[in-house]
Amino acid sequence: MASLDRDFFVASFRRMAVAAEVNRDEWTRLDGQIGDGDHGINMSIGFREVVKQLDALPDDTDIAGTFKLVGMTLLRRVGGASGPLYGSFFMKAGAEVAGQSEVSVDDLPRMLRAGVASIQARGKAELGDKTMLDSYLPGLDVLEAADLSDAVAAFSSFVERMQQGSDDTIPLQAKKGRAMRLGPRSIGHRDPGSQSAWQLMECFLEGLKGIQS
Amino acid sequence: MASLDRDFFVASFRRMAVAAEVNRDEWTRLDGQIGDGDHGINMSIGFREVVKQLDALPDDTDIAGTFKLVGMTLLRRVGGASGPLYGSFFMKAGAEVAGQSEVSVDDLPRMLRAGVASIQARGKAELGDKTMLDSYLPGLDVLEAADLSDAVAAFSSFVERMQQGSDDTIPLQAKKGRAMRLGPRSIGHRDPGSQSAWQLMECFLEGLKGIQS
Amino acid sequence: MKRLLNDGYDAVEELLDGYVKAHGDVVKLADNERVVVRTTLSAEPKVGIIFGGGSGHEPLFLGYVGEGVADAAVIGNVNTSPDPMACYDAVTAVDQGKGCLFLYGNYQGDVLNFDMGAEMAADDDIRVETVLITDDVYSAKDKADRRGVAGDVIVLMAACAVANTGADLDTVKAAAEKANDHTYSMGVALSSSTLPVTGRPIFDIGPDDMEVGMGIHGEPGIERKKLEPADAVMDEILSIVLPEMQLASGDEVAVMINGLGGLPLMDQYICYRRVHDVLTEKGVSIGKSMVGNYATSMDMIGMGVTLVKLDDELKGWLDAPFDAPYLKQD
Amino acid sequence: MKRLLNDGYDAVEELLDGYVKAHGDVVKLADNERVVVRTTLSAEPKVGIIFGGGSGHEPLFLGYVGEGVADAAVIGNVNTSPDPMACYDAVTAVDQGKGCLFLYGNYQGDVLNFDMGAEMAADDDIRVETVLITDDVYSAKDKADRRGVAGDVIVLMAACAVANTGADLDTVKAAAEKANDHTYSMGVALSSSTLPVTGRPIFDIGPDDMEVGMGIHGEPGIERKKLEPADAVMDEILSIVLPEMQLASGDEVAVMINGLGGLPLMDQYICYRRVHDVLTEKGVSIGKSMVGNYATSMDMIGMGVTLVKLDDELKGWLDAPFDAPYLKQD
Ligand SMILES: Nc1ncnc2c1ncn2[C@@H]1O[C@H](COP(=O)(O)OP(=O)(O)O)[C@@H](O)[C@H]1O
Ligand SMILES: Nc1ncnc2c1ncn2[C@@H]1O[C@H](COP(=O)(O)OP(=O)(O)O)[C@@H](O)[C@H]1O
Ligand SMILES: [Mg+2]
Ligand SMILES: [Mg+2]
Ligand SMILES: [Mg+2]
Ligand SMILES: [Mg+2]
Repeated sequence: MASLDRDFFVASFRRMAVAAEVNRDEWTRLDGQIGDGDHGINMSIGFREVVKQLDALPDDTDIAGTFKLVGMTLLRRVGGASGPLYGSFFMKAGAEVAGQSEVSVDDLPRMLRAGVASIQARGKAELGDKTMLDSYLPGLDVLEAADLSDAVAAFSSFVERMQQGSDDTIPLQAKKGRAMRLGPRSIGHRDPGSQSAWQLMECFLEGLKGIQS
Repeated sequence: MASLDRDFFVASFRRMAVAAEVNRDEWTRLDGQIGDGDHGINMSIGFREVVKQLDALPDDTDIAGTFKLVGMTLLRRVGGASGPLYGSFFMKAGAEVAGQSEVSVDDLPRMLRAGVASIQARGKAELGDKTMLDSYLPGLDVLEAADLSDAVAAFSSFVERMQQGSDDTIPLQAKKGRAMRLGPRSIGHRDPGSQSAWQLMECFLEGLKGIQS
Repeated sequence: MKRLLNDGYDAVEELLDGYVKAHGDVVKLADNERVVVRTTLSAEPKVGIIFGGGSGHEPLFLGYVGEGVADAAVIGNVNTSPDPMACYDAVTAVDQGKGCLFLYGNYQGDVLNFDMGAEMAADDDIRVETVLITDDVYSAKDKADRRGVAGDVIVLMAACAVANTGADLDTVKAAAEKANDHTYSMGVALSSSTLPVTGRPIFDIGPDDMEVGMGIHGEPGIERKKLEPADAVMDEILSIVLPEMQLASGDEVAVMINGLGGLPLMDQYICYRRVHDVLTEKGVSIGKSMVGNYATSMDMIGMGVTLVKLDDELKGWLDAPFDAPYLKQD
Repeated sequence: MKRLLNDGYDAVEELLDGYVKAHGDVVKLADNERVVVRTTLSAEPKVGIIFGGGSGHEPLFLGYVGEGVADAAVIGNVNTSPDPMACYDAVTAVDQGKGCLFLYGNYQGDVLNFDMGAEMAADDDIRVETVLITDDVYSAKDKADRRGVAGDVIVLMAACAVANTGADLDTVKAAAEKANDHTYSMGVALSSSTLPVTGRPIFDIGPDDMEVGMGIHGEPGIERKKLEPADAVMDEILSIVLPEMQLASGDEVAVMINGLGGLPLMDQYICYRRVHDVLTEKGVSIGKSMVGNYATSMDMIGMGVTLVKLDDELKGWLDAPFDAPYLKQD
């Protein structure tokens, strides 16, 4: 597989913006059940601004700079818990490849791990707390163990495991975030951030499929 | 037919209180279409207090005094347009027989005419303005022309004519009261006061029936 | 829609009881359970300002009783004018020998009852004058036939500002009349209010409809239309109110956005923004702004725009110090 | 339920634009479109009081920016904490060299964002302290884990009263902490609020149901129950809040009835009445009363009771002069 250039990532971020629009009401509905019903709306507000920023992306912005711009924009526009978490996620992921004009598929697990580490550092949640980490953490374990020579297969299993992790949040009682205060009433509902997380990561998978085919 | 004593009127007023409860939501619904939806509620508030007052009616209160008490109570408790109008109606009707401990059926048309005259004096409405006068005025004309030796028949035709007068308000455009401001939109709806008016007067008819049978 | 009440038949008495308990430093009930009066009247005798109408419009009328504002509020049943006795009792409670002014919206029921109250006061040789408030543009062709809505508050402010100077009854009355002449309102409702006694709305309205020209008692407006975005609704209101006022570039106005009870402040400020922008565009300047629930219809979702054409005199009156629970400025 | 808005994505910007246009004598936007600041800061340098959180709670937070009250409000998306940059920009806009205090309700998102803002300010050598408001009794067992609701306004008043004396940051922070420690709230919701972007409620609730312990963002409460009469609902709230506060005969409290946006003032005063009567019955006196929409959830039908256990110091703070559009007292 060819190495990944800035355009690959720009296209992935644009796909995420589409995903945020398409899934807005679903993420919002999930957040309405155990949170404050704004997750989809705020992600859509954030990614609308991401698209505007990408439309005006200076030619000399490198991959790390693009990640930083996306992260900063989400940080600025999304707010709430997921704004800083997704914001740091993208900023830290990009910082892993600072100065590189291209990255290889092999760099991706490291980038995503750095991003997730920053979610952990900021949010202090653990596996099983019913947050986006419940899809990210098991997903990343799978990705790091996968054979990256078939990038599409590797990312498929990554995203599938994340999705499974999201399903697994349903029976959990929340220990972090707004849903925590619900106590046992949070049981039986999917964590909205665990859903948006795998659907955003799926956008990288789509990009890889485009290259491989 | 025997002459009518205070108890006849007290019983009639109690019957009116029942009518106000029973028809509360219907009068309110009518007033909701072209007014502010309070007619039934306010009449019920007023007549609930009337009942309280009648429960404590001093023995030495005569017929005129009873009418005055009912009128004053409606004036105090009903408010809006119909409070002062019904209030004066009963006060003036009673004043016609001041000092009498009994009245004859023949006195009734004169009493009601005096009451209606006070509605006209206060409200300055005319026939066809889409108010309670549209049932009172034609009804009274019939009553005054009727043969009072059959009191039930006379009052039946009085109440029927009032009811007809109320029906006749439906196609009218209101020229007085709150509905006036609706202009042509008031057409097609019954005036709520024209409805309550005949249903209250029907309570005298019921009383007469009780005596005659 | 849902309310948090006890028996609806007790709602008005419980409201008044709660109000005087919460604001006992400012108001009390007079010897009549429907009359809210200041705990202490003005030290300098002044014309008594008596404001009133039905309940269900809170903070109108009782919220405006206080120092330098109304001396008494007379309160009727929900959406219903007060009774004559209450109007009269308010006069005897606050008259300081300079006479009283009745201020209320122009509704048949209120006129009947307040007039009877004034007649009773006249029998006691207390002079009572009346100014009917008629700001609701859409309710009748002739200004004198119109209903009073949120303009009640504007006229009250003018009357009180002048009464506070110690002016005589004629002067205070003239100020109120002038304020009323300069005040124009129009509103829309997106829902009915819910009556305490029945627990039900007064009228039905479709989920995508609005009623243009709605009165604050739930009287139907003049037209039912599809609900539009806030800016379009403001444009429509202004397209009717501005020509009516014959405003021209260089004129100055006060703008009040009045929420009817169920409309969030967010929406009200978004409405204000459009009114501001349209007026500015036309060269009309805004000398005073008021946004909030001034005269409500309980839980009705809706709002009205009130514009007051200002001159120096009116502006001074509206900027006077007032200190009632729902009208404080210095 | 129905709203009067334009494109929901523009609601917050339009709200802020409308607000500063209506209250331009008091506030303006900082160099950040989500930061509302006083047009002129205090002549005597004082600790900067920065209040904030999501939008949709109006008049919270922006309505409390003004003379002697908050120096800035930082505003997020609807129901969403503001971003770190806005928190930081508020600091640089109002710091007068005495440091700033962040006051906001205890929510994960707000903590994340305000903390990042404070870190940025620390890089500029501006000291920022934080007091998290945690008054919502029903939201967690430990006081420190609880959400902030209408108690935000109480804590703000205390912090501002002390900041206005020229006290240093530690003293102001301690006052805010004390006020928070003394403040307990609990509420009920009868409906969801309606989100501007989707135009839809956040959650469904049956026509005869209420949600007990509802948060002001529409977070579900702890229990869904059949709607009861106002007095019964107040009794239930007090049966939880009073033991929590360990109030005894002879104690004095401030009582706030906070309307969530769609509940009429009539209902709020009826609720106040019951709270007053129950407290009086228990020998608890009421040193201060506040009734109205202080911290809303847009059009949500509901209310909360906030009680503050008073001592002389706290009472003095709550009775201090304030002059913001939505908090005026002297
Ligand atoms: N401490 C945390 N660590 C990781 N993820 C978290 C944490 N707190 C919340 N989240 C995630 O954020 C999501 C909620 O995001 P959002 O609705 O935007 O924020 P808010 O709760 O402030 O409204 C949750 O579904 C959860 O996945
Ligand atoms: N000027 C008037 N003369 C006679 N009847 C009137 C007049 N104005 C109103 N009414 C009657 O009063 C009724 C309305 O009563 P009500 O609803 O209690 O008063 P309001 O309009 O003040 O709410 C009308 O239906 C009409 O019959
Ligand atoms: Mg959320
Ligand atoms: Mg009526
Ligand atoms: Mg009425
Ligand atoms: Mg949120």
